[in-house]
Amino acid sequence: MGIDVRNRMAMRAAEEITSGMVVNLGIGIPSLVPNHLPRNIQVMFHAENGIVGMGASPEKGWEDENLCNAGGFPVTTIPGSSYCDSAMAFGMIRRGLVDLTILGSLQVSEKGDIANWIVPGKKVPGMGGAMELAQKARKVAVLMYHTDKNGVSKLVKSCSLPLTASNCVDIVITDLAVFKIKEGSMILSELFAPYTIAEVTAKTACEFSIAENLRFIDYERN
Amino acid sequence: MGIDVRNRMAMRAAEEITSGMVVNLGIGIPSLVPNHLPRNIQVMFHAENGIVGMGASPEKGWEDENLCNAGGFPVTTIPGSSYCDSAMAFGMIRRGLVDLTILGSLQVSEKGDIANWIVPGKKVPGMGGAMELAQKARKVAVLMYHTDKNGVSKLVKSCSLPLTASNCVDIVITDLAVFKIKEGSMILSELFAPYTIAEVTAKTACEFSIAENLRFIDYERN
Amino acid sequence: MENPFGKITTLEQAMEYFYDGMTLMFGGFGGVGSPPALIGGILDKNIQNLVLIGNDTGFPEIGIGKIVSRKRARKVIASHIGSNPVAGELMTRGEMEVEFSPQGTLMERIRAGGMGLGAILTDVGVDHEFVAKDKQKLTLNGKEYLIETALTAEVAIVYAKKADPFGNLVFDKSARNTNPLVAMAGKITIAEAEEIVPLGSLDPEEIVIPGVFVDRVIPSCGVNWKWAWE
Amino acid sequence: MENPFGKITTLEQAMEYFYDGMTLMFGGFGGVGSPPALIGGILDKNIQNLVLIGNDTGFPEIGIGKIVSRKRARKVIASHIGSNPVAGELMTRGEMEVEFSPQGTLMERIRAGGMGLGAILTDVGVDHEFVAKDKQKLTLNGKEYLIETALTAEVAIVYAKKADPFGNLVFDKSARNTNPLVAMAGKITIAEAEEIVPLGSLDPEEIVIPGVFVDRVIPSCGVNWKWAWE
Repeated sequence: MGIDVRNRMAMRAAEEITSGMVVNLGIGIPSLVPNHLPRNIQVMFHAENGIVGMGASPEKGWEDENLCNAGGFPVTTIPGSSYCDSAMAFGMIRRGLVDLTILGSLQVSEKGDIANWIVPGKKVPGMGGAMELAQKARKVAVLMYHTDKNGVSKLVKSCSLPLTASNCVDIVITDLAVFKIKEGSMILSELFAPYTIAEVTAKTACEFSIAENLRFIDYERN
Repeated sequence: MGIDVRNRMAMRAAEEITSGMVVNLGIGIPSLVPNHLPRNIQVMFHAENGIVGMGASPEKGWEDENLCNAGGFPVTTIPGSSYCDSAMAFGMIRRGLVDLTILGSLQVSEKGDIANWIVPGKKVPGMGGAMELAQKARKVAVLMYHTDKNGVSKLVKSCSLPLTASNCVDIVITDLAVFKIKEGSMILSELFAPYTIAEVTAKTACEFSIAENLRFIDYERN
Repeated sequence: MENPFGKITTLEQAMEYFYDGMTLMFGGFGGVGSPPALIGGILDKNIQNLVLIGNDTGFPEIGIGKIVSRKRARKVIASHIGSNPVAGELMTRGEMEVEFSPQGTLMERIRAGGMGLGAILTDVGVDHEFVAKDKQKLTLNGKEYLIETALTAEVAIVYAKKADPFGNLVFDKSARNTNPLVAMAGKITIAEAEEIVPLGSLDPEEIVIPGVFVDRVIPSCGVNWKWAWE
Repeated sequence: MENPFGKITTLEQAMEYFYDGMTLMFGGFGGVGSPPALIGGILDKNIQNLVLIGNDTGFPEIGIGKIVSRKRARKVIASHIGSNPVAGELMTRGEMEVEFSPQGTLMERIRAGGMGLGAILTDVGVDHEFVAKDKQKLTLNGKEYLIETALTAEVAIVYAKKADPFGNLVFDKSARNTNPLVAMAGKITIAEAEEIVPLGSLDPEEIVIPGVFVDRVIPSCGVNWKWAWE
């Protein structure tokens, strides 16, 4: 029984989470991350609309429209959770008290710039809370497909789309590989089975070095 | 049975309060004001430490150190009361949502300047919340003795003590008389029995006009 | 219900505060916690040319989105309009002006308005080409900040779980979101409550917004839209 | 009590965060709501040269006043020191520096520190000879404001009615006062709680300060001073 690509990415992102962390998840693939955490881990999931301590999705029929995540989807809460207004939720972010944010993105540059708030002339969503999260979370992880629908690399030398924030991404997890960004340089640190360095290099439109202890991830074998 | 001077001043101040008002009381004589309100009046007393809806003082032995007014003295609460932090309590003041503040003062000038936060070289209390209250409450009433211990008028042409705020006092109630301040000029509007215009004029170190319909207040007769 | 402060009123009477061209701030986040009866009232009264201030433009038929989709707003100040494609179309066609503010900055701007402050200083977006555009900057201790100005509105509308006759408000779970901030920032604040309870029946500790900030309270008819996830 | 976040600790262990010359922010208003065990611990450890930030200096033997009266502070940032004559004497003799901030401005400066903002703009005291002295001014829409800078501290100490193992805090009546603001503004925040309760036993709606802001929780020994009115 295979693990689909999205869940493989989410599984890898889940490894970034350690007990005691306050974690903010973006919409899309990041919302799958909680499904891949060890049972006994004590994490507080934070939402910009004013929740600390979100739990799993409710069973169908048990949704409460007044208990939703920042994306508007029903959630539950865990023991120790609390509600606050959105100003306080962002105070936590601005103060650097969110240990980790896991975001989707349209592009990430080799220096760690992130562009995920606007596509000129097309979909124009606005930045929402992405700017604060990218600029202020202690650690910024991006979960995104390596290339767009046309096969164009979303890892770039310099973002062509308007930036959300610059020099802030710490780790990028794609469907092919994992990159860490340290002091403005990108390092290929992990490869998802069955991809090779050559394949990843071919699909990546920016410079990167290769970690000495490159890891090969095969969740279906472990 | 006579009414003492302090309570006479407080009684007059109580007349400024109408139903539905949010009122902040300073320490000292202003704290006597609630004793002189009609029973059926619906007033919300506000305290800077974060109470809306203070009631009377508790019976002796029923004090709660965690339920005190801004002066640190035990109070009670009435139905509809709430607690908040001091930032929100001052937000109400700054927004002009406190309808009336009744403050003590060291000096008031004929233009409505108030000086009640510092006596140079002597007692140096700091402004506390007096600056916000004087500058921002919709109506500012000062309750103070007409003269100091040495018989020197506390109503002055221009304050010699450092100002708390300028052009903000609407009404001054002393042990002798009541003055209204309108457009930078002081008007004697009421006299407490048995004082005369001549006596008040002699004890007042600033200009004032006399209201056409000057009122004589004799609470002991009414 | 006793009404000693005269704040409890009907939707019909509350509608007298609304007029064409006004600035209207609304509580809610993705439609959750937006007041359905008041939004319906604004649509029914056919109010036009609104300047809307709030977190987002909801979904096309959810929350404030119902007003936006029907072209009743000439301008929106929000952190995103992504969940309402109609808003994006109106903006692209030049039929609705949109001012974007980073979400946390927007919340602080609304709170600053409610607290009687002039502005707040933040470094969020200080180097950002769009966010920093046309904004004053200030350096404190060698660090650069944006001056982000306070926001208020002629009327603020919020959704509460419970209200009492003084206008004290309690919210429900994450439907609290922007509502406490918006409740403080209106020159007139109108709260739509699921339940109106007698004075004294709310615990003074549980009250999130003291009635000092609230001018009118109306009973809610309940949400009259279908949620995006339904 | 389970302690999955490692935040619950003893007074002795919490005292490791305190050192000579540090900046210390404290909750409380006229002594009400100041943490007695932590204040006692600071005295016992003989911490010197503190820079204190809080609403006031309590009474000589109440609240933070116990620290001030024993000359442990080289500087105080407060809105008044009127209830503690010893503080006034120390200031007059030049033994303790005092920076006065209008009370509401001080609260916003502390909150701004807690919320990661750089400053707030207010017109309170904008024309005032002392308050406006040496402060930057800024004009917005023709109105002049003071730039009032954010305050944070190396350690913030607060007094809560209840805390849970995540550090979620609930306060008691008017002992809430400045505590929620101070709790957010510490680089390290230590809460002294009358009662420490298991995770999940606080209603998520009643929590005033989410544990995100709180680093350590210690049990209180109760107030060990006599109140001014007693």
